[in-house]
Amino acid sequence: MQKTLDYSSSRNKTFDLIISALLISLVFVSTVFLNIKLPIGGQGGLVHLGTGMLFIASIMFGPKKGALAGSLGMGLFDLMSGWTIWAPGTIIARGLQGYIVGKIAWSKGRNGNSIGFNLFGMMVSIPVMVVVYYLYESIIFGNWIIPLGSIPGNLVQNAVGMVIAIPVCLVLKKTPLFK
Amino acid sequence: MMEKMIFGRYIPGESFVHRLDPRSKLIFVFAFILVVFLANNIVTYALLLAFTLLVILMSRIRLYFLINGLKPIIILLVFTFFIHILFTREGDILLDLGFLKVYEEGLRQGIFISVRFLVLVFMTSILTLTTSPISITDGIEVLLNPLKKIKLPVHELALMMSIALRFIPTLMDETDKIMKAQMARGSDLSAGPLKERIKAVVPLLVPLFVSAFKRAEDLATAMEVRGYRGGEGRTRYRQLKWDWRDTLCLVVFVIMTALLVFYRN
Amino acid sequence: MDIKLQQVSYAYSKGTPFEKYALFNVDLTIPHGTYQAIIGHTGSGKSTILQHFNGLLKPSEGQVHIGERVIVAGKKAKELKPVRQKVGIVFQFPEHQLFEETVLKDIMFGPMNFGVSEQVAEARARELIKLVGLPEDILNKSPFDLSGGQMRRVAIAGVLAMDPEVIVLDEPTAGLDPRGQKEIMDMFYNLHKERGLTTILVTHSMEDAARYADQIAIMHEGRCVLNGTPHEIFSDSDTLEKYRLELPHIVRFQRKIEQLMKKPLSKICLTEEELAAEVAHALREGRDAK
Amino acid sequence: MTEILSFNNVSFSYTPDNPELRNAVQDVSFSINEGEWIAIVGHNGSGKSTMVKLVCGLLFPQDGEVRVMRNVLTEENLWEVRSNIGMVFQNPDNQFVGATVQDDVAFALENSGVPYTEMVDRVHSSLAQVKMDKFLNHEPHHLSGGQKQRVAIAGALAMRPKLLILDEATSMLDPQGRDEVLKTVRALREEIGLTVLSITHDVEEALFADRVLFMNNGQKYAEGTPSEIFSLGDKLVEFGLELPFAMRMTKLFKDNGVLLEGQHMSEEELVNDLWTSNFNK
Ligand SMILES: Nc1ncnc2c1ncn2[C@@H]1O[C@H](COP(=O)(O)OP(=O)(O)OP(=O)(O)O)[C@@H](O)[C@H]1O
Ligand SMILES: Nc1ncnc2c1ncn2[C@@H]1O[C@H](COP(=O)(O)OP(=O)(O)OP(=O)(O)O)[C@@H](O)[C@H]1O
Ligand SMILES: [Mg+2]
Ligand SMILES: [Mg+2]
Repeated sequence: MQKTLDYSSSRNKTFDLIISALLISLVFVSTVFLNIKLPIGGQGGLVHLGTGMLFIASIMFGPKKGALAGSLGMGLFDLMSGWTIWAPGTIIARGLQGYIVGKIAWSKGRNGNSIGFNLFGMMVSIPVMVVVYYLYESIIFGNWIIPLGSIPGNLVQNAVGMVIAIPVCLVLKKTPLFK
Repeated sequence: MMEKMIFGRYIPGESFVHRLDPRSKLIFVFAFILVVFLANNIVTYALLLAFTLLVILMSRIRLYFLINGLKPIIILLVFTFFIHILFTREGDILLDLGFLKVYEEGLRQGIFISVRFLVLVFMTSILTLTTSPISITDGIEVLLNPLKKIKLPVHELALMMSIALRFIPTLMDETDKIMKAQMARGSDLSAGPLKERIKAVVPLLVPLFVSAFKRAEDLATAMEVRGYRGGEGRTRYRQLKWDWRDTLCLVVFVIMTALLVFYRN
Repeated sequence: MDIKLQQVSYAYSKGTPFEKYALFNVDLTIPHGTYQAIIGHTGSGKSTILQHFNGLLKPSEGQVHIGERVIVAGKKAKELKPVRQKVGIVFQFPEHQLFEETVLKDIMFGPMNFGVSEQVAEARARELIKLVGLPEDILNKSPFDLSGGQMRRVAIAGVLAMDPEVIVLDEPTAGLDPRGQKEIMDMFYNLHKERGLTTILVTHSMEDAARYADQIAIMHEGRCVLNGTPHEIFSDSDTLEKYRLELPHIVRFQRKIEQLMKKPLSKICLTEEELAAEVAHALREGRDAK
Repeated sequence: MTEILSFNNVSFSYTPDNPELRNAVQDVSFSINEGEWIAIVGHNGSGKSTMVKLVCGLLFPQDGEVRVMRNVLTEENLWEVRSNIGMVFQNPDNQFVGATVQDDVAFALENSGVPYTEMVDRVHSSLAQVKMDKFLNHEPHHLSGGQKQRVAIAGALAMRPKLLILDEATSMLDPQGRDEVLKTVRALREEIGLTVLSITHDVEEALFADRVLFMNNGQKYAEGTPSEIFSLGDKLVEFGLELPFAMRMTKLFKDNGVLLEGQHMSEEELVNDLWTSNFNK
């Protein structure tokens, strides 16, 4: 299945648009619907798989779509679940995160095929995400201490995301659809 | 689960707030977030609070939904309050327990910041409770239209968002089905030792991803044969209507801002 | 292994404002070795009921017996793995569950989750791929390289590889061409006969229900309103109509012929062969009588 | 008679650089005139969907030409051609673009820049044509499969197409949904004389067509009226299809020694023949 075969450029543009849209839905669905229960961590140990899906989207489809999927997918989650005031922060933090992962994983024509770079990309994105959230929360709380509380949770989420993204991307990369 | 998420937020209705144009609501809420930071004394905070309560009343949203939406945040709110009490050491001492001293300024700060936080959460919630996601998207699209000049693909972003919204229920169903199918094959995300649960992620996410990709191909074909080739020359079926309510709403907002500026220290 | 539902009710999103009952007091017993069909109008609760057969859904009220295991409403059900191994479910469009690199690995996935050794799992895969009508060299291909019909067969092999005693089928042939449909239905029927598998078929096709099933249950608005042999079920077209179902094509045709002959045939025919023989017989009798 | 669509010796391969694999479509020719109902039948993978993609310029043939309204389909006239063709695909979920029923029907109109007031008219009237006008603001996940497909048909009708193509539009539906869709298409044929190209495995569905193309492994195996095609008998079965019910019964009756005159495609004919040959003597 080579999707480029004989398809016009308008078709490819349309396809890009739709893929981005579906990645947004996927990130949203994984955030809302998919949880793993860890023996540790905040919120009763429930960690959602949204971050993992964000990583996968960035690694499979590069920085632009990764950024869109992350910022809009998770932004939408905030909007629809009572965390509305977090949405602007999420849009920036997750957008940057998706962009960084994609940019590094897709640097120099790697197209997400190098596990090392994928890993490196995810690692680099984590502090960025944590810092953006920290800054945003300090504004809405008007305080520098309270937002520290969300850092451990963010780290756990990202760690789980990485643990998930690596094997899933490995398998996906081997399917003929994504060659 | 699915129903809860999708419709738990937007509650259809006919109130004044519901009937506002999404553009005016968006402008209003966005400006409100900025203006909130003007408040710095009792009068101004009281003004904000009163105003927020007025909007809540006018939206005719049952308090139940607002409070319910607040649940995850309540702990943070309490926490914020106490942090301010503990760490601010100015003004008179109101309470002295030896190891803990509560200062007047601390209490004030605690209350102010909590009110600010509460007002922000309520106001943004009202937006999402009274406006469907698709209307929000429409509103944002039209508001961002001027940015087309700097090559921001506003139309594409809006269409993308609307397709994403339309596919959320479909993909939720799909997730549920794949999850069940893999559970029936002995791989379970929700039970068993941690290692097993993490291992169950691959059989779930891979088919989900593949299926989304195939849907994208089908949808691209369908859109293409229905004549879609980018935003140029397209007309709009969804029309937004700006009427007196919206103008009134912005006028009130300007007055409120003026009062805030007037009464702040 | 018998399956028994006693007074089972099920509500989706229980305890939320969106609570919705999809099953009401369902009683259904499926004895070991039966070929049970479940028919009903869209949304009547067929898919909901079948997920109770291996504990994917737990009853909101009532209890489900699966062999020795009892799943009771309100009580925590632990360790459902043995049940899931014994009751295999082929969902609608099962090709959506494929994910492994190769067909072989995907077929081995189920059995290995249930602790079957690699060798045994592989041996089963090699045996089953032939049973579902595919060449053995397909085992090393990626499942995503196959055609829709081939993917369907691989997915079915993946469920059969768990070596279940009960096999539950939710519209297993939707979207296949007529030959593919017939091959798959015949394959399940042969498995049912040769290995004595209890088979539960959820279907919209009255024809398949009439042709293959020993017992047919009708679902209507979340209730199991009727359970009987195909002859019992299809002899009463008024009742079927009440549940917004049709007679199988063959029975409708028999009715037309009976009108023509102005007398009923001696029995209700559920297959085309049966009807042809019966009509021939009746005509011969008629001629002899003259 | 005006020709609407024709294939002239069209071949297409998804893998042109691997000539060992057979072409998905191999040397196919046929033509469709205005007002006809043509059915294409064939087993899974026989190349039916590929032909549809060739008609609307999603793919271009490596050999031969596709003509739509007498013009050879090229990159240049692609969009013009597409505005004359309405399509309904197999999976009801994967072709619903809009957030609600009316938005979806309006999608193609928006694309071709139809002014707002006219859009509203056309959306309402085409939804009325498929009897979905009570569902204007319904969201897709609250509709049944058959309803979604009818909305898809309305979306096509809104563009006033010359040709409506249904690519297995009923194969994922339950019997009721299938009935709804087929009834809708048949009614539209009577009302507005629409030209229809329907692709299906379902032989009973093909019986309603004026002409049937029978595909096998990418080639057109036969073409003719339904009775011509179905008189091929065992060949159909050999190539993955089945005979219509009445024909299977005719054959079985004859095998059992029941007197019958001819071959029958419809139940009515068969019953009549049974009557005249056996009781009316
Ligand atoms: N996840 C869910 N959440 C809420 N309601 C549901 C869910 N799944 C099914 N339902 C509802 O439960 C009822 C029974 O659905 P079910 O899927 O069991 O029907 P079915 O008989 O299998 O239908 P079909 O023939 O269309 O497959 C329907 O009214 C349906 O809308
Ligand atoms: N995107 C693709 N890339 C490569 N091969 C393809 C692609 N799509 C289809 N094929 C192959 O082309 C042939 C014809 O496929 P096509 O989809 O046209 O068949 P069909 O008659 O529509 O089948 P069905 O009844 O299953 O829809 C098949 O052998 C198929 O495997
Ligand atoms: Mg079902
Ligand atoms: Mg096809």
